[in-house]
Amino acid sequence: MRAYLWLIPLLPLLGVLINAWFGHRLPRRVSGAVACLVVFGSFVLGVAALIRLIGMPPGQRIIYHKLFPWISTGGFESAVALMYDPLSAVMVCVVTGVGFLIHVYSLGYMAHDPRYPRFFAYMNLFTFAMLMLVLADNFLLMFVGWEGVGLCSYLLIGFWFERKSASDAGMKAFIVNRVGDFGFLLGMMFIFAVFGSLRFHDVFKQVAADPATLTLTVTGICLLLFVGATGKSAQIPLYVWLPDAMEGPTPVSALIHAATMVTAGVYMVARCWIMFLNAPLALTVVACIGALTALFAATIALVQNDIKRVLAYSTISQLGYMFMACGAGVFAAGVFHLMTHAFFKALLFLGAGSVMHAMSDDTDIRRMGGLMKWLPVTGVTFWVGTLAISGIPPFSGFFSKDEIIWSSLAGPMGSWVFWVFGVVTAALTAFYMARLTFKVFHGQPRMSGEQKHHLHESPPSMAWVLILLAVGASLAGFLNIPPAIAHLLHLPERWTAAFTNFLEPSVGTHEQAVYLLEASVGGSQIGFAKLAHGLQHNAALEFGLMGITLALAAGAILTGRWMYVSRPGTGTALARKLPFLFRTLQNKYYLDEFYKAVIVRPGMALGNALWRGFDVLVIEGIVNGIAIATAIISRLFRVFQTGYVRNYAAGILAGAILIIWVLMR
Amino acid sequence: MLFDLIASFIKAVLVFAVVMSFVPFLIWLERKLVAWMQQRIGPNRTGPFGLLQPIADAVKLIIKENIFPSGVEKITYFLAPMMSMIPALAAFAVIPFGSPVRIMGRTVNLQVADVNIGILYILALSSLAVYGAVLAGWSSNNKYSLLGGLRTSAQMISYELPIGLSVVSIVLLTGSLSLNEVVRSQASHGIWNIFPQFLGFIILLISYNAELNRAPFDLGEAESEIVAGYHTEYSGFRFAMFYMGEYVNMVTVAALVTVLFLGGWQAPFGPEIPLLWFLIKIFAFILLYMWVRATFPRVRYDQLMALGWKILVPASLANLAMTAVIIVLGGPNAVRILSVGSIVLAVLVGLVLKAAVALRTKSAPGLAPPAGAGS
Amino acid sequence: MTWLTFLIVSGIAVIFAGGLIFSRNAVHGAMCLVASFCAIATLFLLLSAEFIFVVQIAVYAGAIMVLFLFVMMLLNVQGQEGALAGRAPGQLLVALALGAALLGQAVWLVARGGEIISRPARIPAGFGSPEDIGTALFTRNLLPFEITSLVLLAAMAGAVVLARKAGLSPKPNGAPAGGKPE
Amino acid sequence: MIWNATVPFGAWAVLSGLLFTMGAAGFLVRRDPIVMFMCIELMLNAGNLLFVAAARYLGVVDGQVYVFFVMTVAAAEVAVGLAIIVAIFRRKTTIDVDEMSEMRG
Repeated sequence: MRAYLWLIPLLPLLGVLINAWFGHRLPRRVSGAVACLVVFGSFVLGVAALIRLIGMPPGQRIIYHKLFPWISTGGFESAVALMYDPLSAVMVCVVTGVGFLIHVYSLGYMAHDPRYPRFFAYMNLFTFAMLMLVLADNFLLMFVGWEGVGLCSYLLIGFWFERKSASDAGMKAFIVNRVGDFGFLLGMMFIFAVFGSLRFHDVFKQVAADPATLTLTVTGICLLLFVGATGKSAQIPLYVWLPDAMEGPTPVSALIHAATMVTAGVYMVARCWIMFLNAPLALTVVACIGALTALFAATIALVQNDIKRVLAYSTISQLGYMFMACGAGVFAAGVFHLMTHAFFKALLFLGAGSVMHAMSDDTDIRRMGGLMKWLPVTGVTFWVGTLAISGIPPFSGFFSKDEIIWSSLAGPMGSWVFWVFGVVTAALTAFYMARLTFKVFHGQPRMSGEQKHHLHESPPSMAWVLILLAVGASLAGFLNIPPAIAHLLHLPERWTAAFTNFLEPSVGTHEQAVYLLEASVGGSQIGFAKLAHGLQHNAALEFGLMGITLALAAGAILTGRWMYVSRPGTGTALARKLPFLFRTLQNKYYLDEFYKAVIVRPGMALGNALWRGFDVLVIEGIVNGIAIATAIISRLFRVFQTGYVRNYAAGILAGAILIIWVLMR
Repeated sequence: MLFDLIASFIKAVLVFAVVMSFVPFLIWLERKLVAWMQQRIGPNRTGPFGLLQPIADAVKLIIKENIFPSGVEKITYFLAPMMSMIPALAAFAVIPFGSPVRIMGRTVNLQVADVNIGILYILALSSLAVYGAVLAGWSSNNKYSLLGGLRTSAQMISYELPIGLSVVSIVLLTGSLSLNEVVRSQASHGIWNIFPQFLGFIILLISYNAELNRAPFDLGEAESEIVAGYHTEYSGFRFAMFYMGEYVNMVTVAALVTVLFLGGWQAPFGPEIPLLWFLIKIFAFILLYMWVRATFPRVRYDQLMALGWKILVPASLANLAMTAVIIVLGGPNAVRILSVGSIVLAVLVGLVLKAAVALRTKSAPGLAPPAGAGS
Repeated sequence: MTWLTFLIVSGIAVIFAGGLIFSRNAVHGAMCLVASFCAIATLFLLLSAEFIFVVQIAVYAGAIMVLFLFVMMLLNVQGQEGALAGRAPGQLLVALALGAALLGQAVWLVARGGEIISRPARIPAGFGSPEDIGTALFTRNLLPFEITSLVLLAAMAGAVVLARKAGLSPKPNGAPAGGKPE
Repeated sequence: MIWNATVPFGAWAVLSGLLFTMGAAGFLVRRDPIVMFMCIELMLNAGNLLFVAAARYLGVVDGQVYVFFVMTVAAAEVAVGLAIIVAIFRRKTTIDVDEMSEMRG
């Protein structure tokens, strides 16, 4: 087994090579099949490795495989080495499993695209890079994957580069990500400077061995790393690229900008849990940014009219949730939500793709309505996704979101502030998803006659993918039944919080977290930690809080139904009543305009000034001056330019002799 | 010291004698075999089954007058035949033809010189073999000779690349440049290199056929186009030297391939009798070349070049890359994985070629251009 | 490593080098140079650089000089060289003077040098073996090695571009440079 | 017996210098660019010889590595140089270097 770990990332790479080199010569069917099969192969291998991992004793569930030394200079060593532990296993299975389904979906979705093989080459390249990211056993290799997924994201957002908006969106994503990556890179350099190694194992061992003295440095490192995470995972203030990224093909939005790549930041934070727990300040920043982003993006999503943009803001909001859980010190909850989110958000995006497919690529929900009649499969599966993301039991979102909200209060770094943010966001989420679903699938049809004529359910390959993902989105939650519910239902021990238990060797237990936090700040200062101890086993409180969340979510959905189906005019009326709020939300808090005014404009002005003032006058003056001077001087030396090679050679030799003579003296 | 010196001397003389005595026999064998394959009788006048025919030929050639055609570059004309024969003979010095034996209480390697860079030595010498052809062609002061010399030298330079690349794969697998070590590593892997390096073997087979200037790649002496190529103007003993050089070269190549790919002196089954298995393998290989010669028609020159540069060089590069990757990643199983991978790769290359030919044929119906022409 | 072997082999090298300079015929000059290279290769062997010995034969004698011969035959211009001086008058005198000066410097340097090493250093058993050179090449000299690969790539591209006939697209049955004399 | 004495490093230096000088002189005297090229090769070889000798006498193998680099560069140079000569010959049908003086100032 050990020896075949490398095949997991290698297979998609093989797919890339085949599709990139021979893709345009192969029949479409073959090129698509190759792309799907290699991802499926990786999935099978990943599951096989996972099974093997489960077969090992809990404390030792980790597989290392060093492939070859990569960089080895002076004091710096880095190898291409893979690591398979529970966290990587979850990520690999999500990336390849959901990725495979999305590949299959793309077979139908991209069927008429002229750059079909190129699309699949990019998708496979993305899968490869993402797998390298999650399988790496050191920061450097992880960074390679990190940059690789960024590159693929750029390529795929701008896949339809004939459209200026698409190529602009690609560039925007790339540039915004650069800012984040710069932070990551700096963090990595710091790590190497402080710990002398970039291997996870070495770094974490040193941090855990000496938590008290390293806190300050580690805080700096963690903040820098988190800058990278905000870039890749679209958190405040670097989230601006993700909504624009919806210019890419819908499967890309589903795979990269919902299910996998944007979760890389969460993965990275969870991977570095020891370091973050050693830096309470950084952890607080993570939680605050996460909570803020969650609420902020959810409010924007309330008023968006583009089906994919609603989902994009929803993704940002859900990522905020994950960071909030991590920031509260409960990394397992964040990763669990990452997994369930991958299912239902991929499902929602693909459902949106299916709707767009039917609507001749129209994305405006104001022109939809009543689509349930024409797209029953899409409609039902979309409803599953909506219920899951709204946290309605028994769909997966209920379990993961509930755990996050509970952790934000009860985690080692939890606080009631985060809890309030979490609950409000949950209500908003339920509302905007209800708005979206009701507006698209229910009520009066508002599309044009032309569009109505063309309405059709998607081909089987796409429908089946939706159904499979819906099954996943419904059932994935049962992997991690919270202890309180398990007690109530008298479920066997091994069903209780199975996912968390499996993940804990990778992301730490509650006790470990509390221990590390206390050690890093010196104990008593962490009030939250004490509170968390007290809350841990209070089932009544847990049920009470769960009830509040549930009631709010259900209420929000019903309100949505009332506003958009029963009384269709209410939403518009409300908007007219609160024009300022509505316009602010519609314009996304004017943040893009703010960036443009504060960063882009001054930058361009500076560039212009340098060009006119410095480049034209000074640089060109110097260059032209040198040229003129050369022309004058060279007139003198033309005499020596006889054109005979042998004369020049004689000159060279004479010069050499002269130099030797000078040196000899 | 003295013993070693004497042993080396004796070995050198023995090897020289044996290889040189192979030559007439091989000439007879080839004529007989090709005749048989072409439904002819072949030499049958001199001696039983015509066995003495090559000796008669040799005697005739030796006692012939040495002609210096007018206008030849005397020195080069004189040196060229030797330069085509010497590298072939010298290369034999490092080929091990048996496991070490004990004579008079001392271990003696069945090898003239156990150089630890034997493979490089052979590659270096084979690169010198070009001189014979190119100088002969030039010094003859004859248009056809010059063309033949140029053709031969271009062909040999081109085909040295796939040879070198394939041999490097073997070196990767062995971890040493010593030919003795190559044989020993095949014993320790428990599998002859022909399996983990199947594609390399095929490439080497084809490339050496071109390197040896044998049909179907004997463009340098294609009698239908350029009389007899670079040795058109040669006669008598000098011509015999070219002829012998060709056959000595063939024996050397056969021995080299045996060492590199077929496990050297090791027995595939049964007891290991010194020299016996080595000779059997060499002859099997030589017979294969004769069979090829009798079977395939001569290719065109641009086809030959296209085959070398567009097919064999990329294929051997692919083989080298695959070997390196698998050795690094495969760990202890590398040889086993390679055995499968190599055959898969060979089949893949074959399929790609077939597809390419089919595509070209399809693109120009009614006119099937030669394989490898154009791109 | 004795004076006798050294003198004999280096004598051969020098004599054939002279052959290159003085031979009227370029092909003869090339043959002389090959011989000189082989002698130098033998000197490498005396200096326990067996890997370099083989590479010298393979690269210089086997590849570079064959290329020279090849081009000479392709162009097939023989014996065009007339008077040595050509259009650059006094070139012969200049050359002789500079050559003498250079050689004089070399000899004088050696004769004067007190710090010239009189005997070879002790060397380990594997000195100059492929492993030894490989280790030195891929660790201490990795960067130059990589740069060399770039140089080769650039040279390859340059040679292909130069050797292609100007104004003509590559021939459909494109043999490599000089496949057939025109 | 002087014939069996160790050869000092100076002898190698002088030999290398001699070969280099011969190459340089040949380059200055000859008019056939191919021969001139070969003279350059001779000079490079003289340098190589000194490298290898120094490696041997100092006991540092890096000298041999540099020879390796020199050979690579020489190969590249020959490939380009000969291609240039062929190209020039195609244009002018002569390869006398003194005919090629268009670059006169």
